[in-house]
Amino acid sequence: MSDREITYAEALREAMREEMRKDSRVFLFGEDIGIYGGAFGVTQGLIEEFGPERVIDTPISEIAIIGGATGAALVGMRPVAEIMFFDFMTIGSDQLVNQAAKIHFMFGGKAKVPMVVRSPAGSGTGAAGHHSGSLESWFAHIPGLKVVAPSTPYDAKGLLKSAIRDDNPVVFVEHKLLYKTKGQVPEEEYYIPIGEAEVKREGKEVTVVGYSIIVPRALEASQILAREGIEVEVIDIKSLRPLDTETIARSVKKTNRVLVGYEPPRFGGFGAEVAAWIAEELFDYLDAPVVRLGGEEMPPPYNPNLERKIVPQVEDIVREIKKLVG
Amino acid sequence: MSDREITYAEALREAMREEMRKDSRVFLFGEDIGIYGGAFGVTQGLIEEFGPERVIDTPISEIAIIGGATGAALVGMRPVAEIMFFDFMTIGSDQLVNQAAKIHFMFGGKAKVPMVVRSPAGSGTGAAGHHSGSLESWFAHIPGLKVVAPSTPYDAKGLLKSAIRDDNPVVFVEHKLLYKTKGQVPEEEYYIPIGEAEVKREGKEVTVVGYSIIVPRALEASQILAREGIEVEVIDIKSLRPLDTETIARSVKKTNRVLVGYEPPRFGGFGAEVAAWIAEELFDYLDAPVVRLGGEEMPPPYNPNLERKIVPQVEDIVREIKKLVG
Amino acid sequence: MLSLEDKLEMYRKMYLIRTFEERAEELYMEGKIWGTFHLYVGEEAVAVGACSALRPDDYITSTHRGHGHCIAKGADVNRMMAELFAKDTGYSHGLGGSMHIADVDKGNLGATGIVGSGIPIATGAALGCKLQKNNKVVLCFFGDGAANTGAFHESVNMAAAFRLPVVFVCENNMYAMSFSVKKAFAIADISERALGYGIPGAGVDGNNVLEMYEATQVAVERARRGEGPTFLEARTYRWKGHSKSDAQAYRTKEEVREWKEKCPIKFLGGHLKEEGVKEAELESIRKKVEAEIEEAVEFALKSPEPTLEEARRMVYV
Amino acid sequence: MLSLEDKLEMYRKMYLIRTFEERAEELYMEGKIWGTFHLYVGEEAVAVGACSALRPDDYITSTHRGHGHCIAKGADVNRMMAELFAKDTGYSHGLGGSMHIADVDKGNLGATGIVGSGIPIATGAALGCKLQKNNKVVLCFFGDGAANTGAFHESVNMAAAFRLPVVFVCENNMYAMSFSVKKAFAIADISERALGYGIPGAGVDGNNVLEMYEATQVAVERARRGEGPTFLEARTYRWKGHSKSDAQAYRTKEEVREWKEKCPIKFLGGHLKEEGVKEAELESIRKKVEAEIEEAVEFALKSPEPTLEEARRMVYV
Ligand SMILES: Cc1ncc(C[n+]2csc(CCOP(=O)(O)OP(=O)(O)O)c2C)c(N)n1
Ligand SMILES: Cc1ncc(C[n+]2csc(CCOP(=O)(O)OP(=O)(O)O)c2C)c(N)n1
Ligand SMILES: [Mg+2]
Ligand SMILES: [Mg+2]
Repeated sequence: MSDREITYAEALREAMREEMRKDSRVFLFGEDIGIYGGAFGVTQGLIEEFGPERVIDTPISEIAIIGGATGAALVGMRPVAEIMFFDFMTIGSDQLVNQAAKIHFMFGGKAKVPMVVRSPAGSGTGAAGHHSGSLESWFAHIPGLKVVAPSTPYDAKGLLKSAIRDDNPVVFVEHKLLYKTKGQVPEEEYYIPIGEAEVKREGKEVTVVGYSIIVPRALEASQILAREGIEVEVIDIKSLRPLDTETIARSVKKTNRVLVGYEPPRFGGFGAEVAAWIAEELFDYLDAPVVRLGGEEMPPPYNPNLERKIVPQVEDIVREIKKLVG
Repeated sequence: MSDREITYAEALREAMREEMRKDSRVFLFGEDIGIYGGAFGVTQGLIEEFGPERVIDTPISEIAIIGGATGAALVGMRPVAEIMFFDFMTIGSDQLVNQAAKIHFMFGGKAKVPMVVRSPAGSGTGAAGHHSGSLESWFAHIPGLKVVAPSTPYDAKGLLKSAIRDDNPVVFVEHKLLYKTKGQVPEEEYYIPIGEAEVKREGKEVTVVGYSIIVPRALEASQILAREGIEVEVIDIKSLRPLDTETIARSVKKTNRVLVGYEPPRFGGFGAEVAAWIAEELFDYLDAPVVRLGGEEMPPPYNPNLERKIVPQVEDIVREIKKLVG
Repeated sequence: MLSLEDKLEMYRKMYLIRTFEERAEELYMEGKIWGTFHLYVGEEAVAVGACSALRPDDYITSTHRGHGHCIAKGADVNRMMAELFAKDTGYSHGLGGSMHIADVDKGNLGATGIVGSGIPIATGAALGCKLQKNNKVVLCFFGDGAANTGAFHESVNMAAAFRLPVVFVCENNMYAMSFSVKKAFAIADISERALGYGIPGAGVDGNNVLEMYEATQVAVERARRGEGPTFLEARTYRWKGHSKSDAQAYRTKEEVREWKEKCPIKFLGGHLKEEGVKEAELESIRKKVEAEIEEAVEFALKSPEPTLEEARRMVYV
Repeated sequence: MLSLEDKLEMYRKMYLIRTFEERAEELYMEGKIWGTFHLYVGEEAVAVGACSALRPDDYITSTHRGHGHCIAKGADVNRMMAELFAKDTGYSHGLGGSMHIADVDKGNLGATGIVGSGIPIATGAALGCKLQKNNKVVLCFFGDGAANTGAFHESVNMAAAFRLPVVFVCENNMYAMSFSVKKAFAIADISERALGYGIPGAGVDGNNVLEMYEATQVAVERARRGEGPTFLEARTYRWKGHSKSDAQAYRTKEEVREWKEKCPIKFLGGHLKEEGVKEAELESIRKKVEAEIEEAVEFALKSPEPTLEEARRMVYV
């Protein structure tokens, strides 16, 4: 791999740029993605290269953004929609789950909806209760959708390129705190298949399964724990739907202990699916209960100390793992 | 208990009627709930008694129905909104999860939103992909909401009365196939507390945990299994959020085997939370993995045979329990 | 200008819709069709008039009351009937049913069970056409009730702002289920709503297929010229209940009777006779249509059901 | 009719908004305030003019750009500032921040971070008032951008159809973030949108507090008489960037400068002087306001933070 380092946001931008150069059917669609460059700057510079016909600023109309992308996809385009904050996915959720996700099935396979909906999720920026949500579990529950939530620039680029090429609607979850994180991304083109998890760190004693912002935190926790002689394996799920249960199973069979981490409220979050699956399918391999570390049961508070406290941080992961192996 | 038998739909209607008679702040709000009586006839006759000021037909505007109910609740009313099919909850979901659910928290406890959103869920009527959904897991994941899904006329009435009296927004899930089922409902007034599960049948060998349509199916399965000497305990969750984990724990500690049943697609459904919780907290009591029996990973198909096949039926529960105790 | 042949074809299609639906209703009553559906009887002129103004490769989006749109856009009634019978040979392999028929090859982007939800899709399809510079137009059908959904608003505004090649056809049949347009709107004519978006709006007699055709023609040409959307309000009436469970307490028998007198098929038949067409010719069209529908029923009846394996394969591409 | 005192109070409130925000911005720059907020500077006349036409127990709903509405409806700047500082003494105990301030006791039903989402709530509140027959009116603030949301449409139509006592005040500050109203709408004036709902609509100079007051007064009285909603388009301009991260590439410096010349506070000051008010009197108002804001900062600074236990108790009633 080349040692070029770029940010997560840049990696996403490169993915879109490359796919747009290759395929004239790909276009971007969302609020303030043109000259403004997107609320988090992800699409900066793209309108300059591709013009306003392919980087389309829209009114504040999330229903029409997601539904419009669906319609454009139906007639052969490959839209990449941006919903400015994940909380606003609720507004267009009918179009996403009742139309985009179901059209192929309900029309008996006669139509397809190749589209991506990108959206920044997660708390940590003091944006409070309407701009800090992470509703990935909603969409991961919907047959017909794919859901990915990469944790590194490398994965972000490779997965976004695959998502754009996918013939199914893909929800692409981007954690805001990841946008400025840097990582190695080669100049050469590559794709990362949707539906594959990755062992991001090998270890013997315990497996942490997570996605998005939890992965770097788990890796940091692992380093701390390694100094104490605890060898943690970290699995980055990357794709929530379809979920790569094989990679998870391989790890759990080795370590026999699992922590499932996720940021949204613990109750009914995506980690429940992961934990329930492991506990059912790998029952005989477990030396301890599958522990879930999720967010607290409250909307993201504005106060920065509380905001930080209610979602799993490095120290929480360290603590839980110590309990688990202790 | 009196031996008066009424249907689930009648029980709901009685609950609304009683609360409306007692409290002038209670009103009904939704599409075709007046002279039409609701798509499933639940509100039939109420406009005759309470008039169009308290049984308010609305345009097809789910955002304004849920958001309007929220606003009315904010100024001191106690709206009971009806969303004609649960699939359409998506349309108003922003108002429900970002407004109704969060207002009390985000406004620092200075405002409250006492409202109920009732909606028929579930498949089995040949209504296909847009009229057969069950998205209760979405709302059960949202702090600030309560979610109930009763399985009998008795529970439906008592829980709806409690929901109307609750000072928090409550999502009330009604399975279409239950509307015409009959059960004993006393003439005397009663309330059933939100947040309490119930052992609907006692048994020693295995616990089935479920809610809504799964409960009668589990009870029927239990009768079949009893003939074969397998004693099944059936727990009706009733309230998904808050979840009565104590009642579940008591049962699992006794039977040491659990089947969690639910109709929506298995992956990421509410049963995942229940199963994950049991597997984590009651690990040492489990003689076998917690088995989840959920729906297939597809939108509800129109074809009646397929529609029936993709959700847990009595025979599926029987089969899974035999495997579990076998 | 419509030729006599065009008009005879319109007559045939309207009668095909009527016959398809009346037969389907019978079969439903006999317990041979399951679920529910929404009949278009009485509104045939809207779909047929509007779709006649399209080229074969133009698009439409349809609604829960979609049989008429489907047939008007050239669908195969065998596959439609088979879909109602939940058979594998149906448009959706029996997975979608009445509310989810699409016929993408013929440009029908599909019905939808969620009121208003086809409007963003039509708008997006029109955006796709604009980007592809393929000179196609999208005709978007929806009801009076749908005009009060958020989906409608966001879409029409976007289409207007982007000058997309889409024609919005609001089928005002006076009711959304039980809710009268008089209660649902504070405007006298739904077409006034166009004013709020800066696009042309017009009310059309939706029971007059010729007027429907003319108005749509103008709107389609405008869209094709790149001048953006038009809003047409087609005034019509549904003869039957809203769906298969409707006591119709919200309207009077007189009202229904009055509208039945304005039957769109009778109207076109009368016009054709004025143009010199013999009743015998119309009669022969009708007989053929009836035979076609009987064949469709046969086809549906003897078709196989879909399998679970097949359904599983349909979830993802 | 406004008395001189009323106008002086308007002046004070407008200056209070301006000072609150400019001070908050400084504190943000100094890193003392966290998160983000949306400044109302330049738009003060809209909130103050409109709210002056209300009775104290009437309601308003606010937006993400809500400081002005809040102050205009009589909020305590101490608790507002404390909220920005994420302190327990803030309106939301520091849990909500700038975008989630409500002051229910004063009739402010709250700001919202989701564009357009306050409009259904205002509509529902108006329905509540109508049902309670309490003769109250709801004033609903929202931006030009919000007028293109589905929430707007469903709500305004419902309010019109039900003749609810609500006044819709569209704050047209020419942009939704970077998106110009010229691109977002195909109508020349947003007030034309009222035509589609069958309610009165009017464009108002949103930088002229007196005109704002007059227009709102008419609308409020209409609502109070039970004649239903009005749509007011208040034309104004935001001087600052959209939020705390905005390079403002979408507009020119000249445009900003031109609008600054139409400063609503300067305008009212000029008017007051014409009415005989001495500059010294205005100066003294301003000084008091500045002192009030400094006190608010002190108050906020020395207030305690909320605890996690407290936050947990806030999730449910
Ligand atoms: C979003 C949504 N809300 C409610 C319904 C239930 N419903 C089905 S059709 C209908 C009436 C639709 O009225 P209109 O748009 O006028 O079409 P029509 O049935 O009159 O052709 C309603 C309320 C639905 N399918 N979707
Ligand atoms: C539903 C929704 N979409 C997008 C955003 C992001 N956003 C916040 S403010 C804003 C612009 C709002 O414009 P307008 O309504 O004109 O109000 P203004 O900011 O100009 O006062 C946008 C796009 C949001 N908060 N909510
Ligand atoms: Mg209608
Ligand atoms: Mg604006």
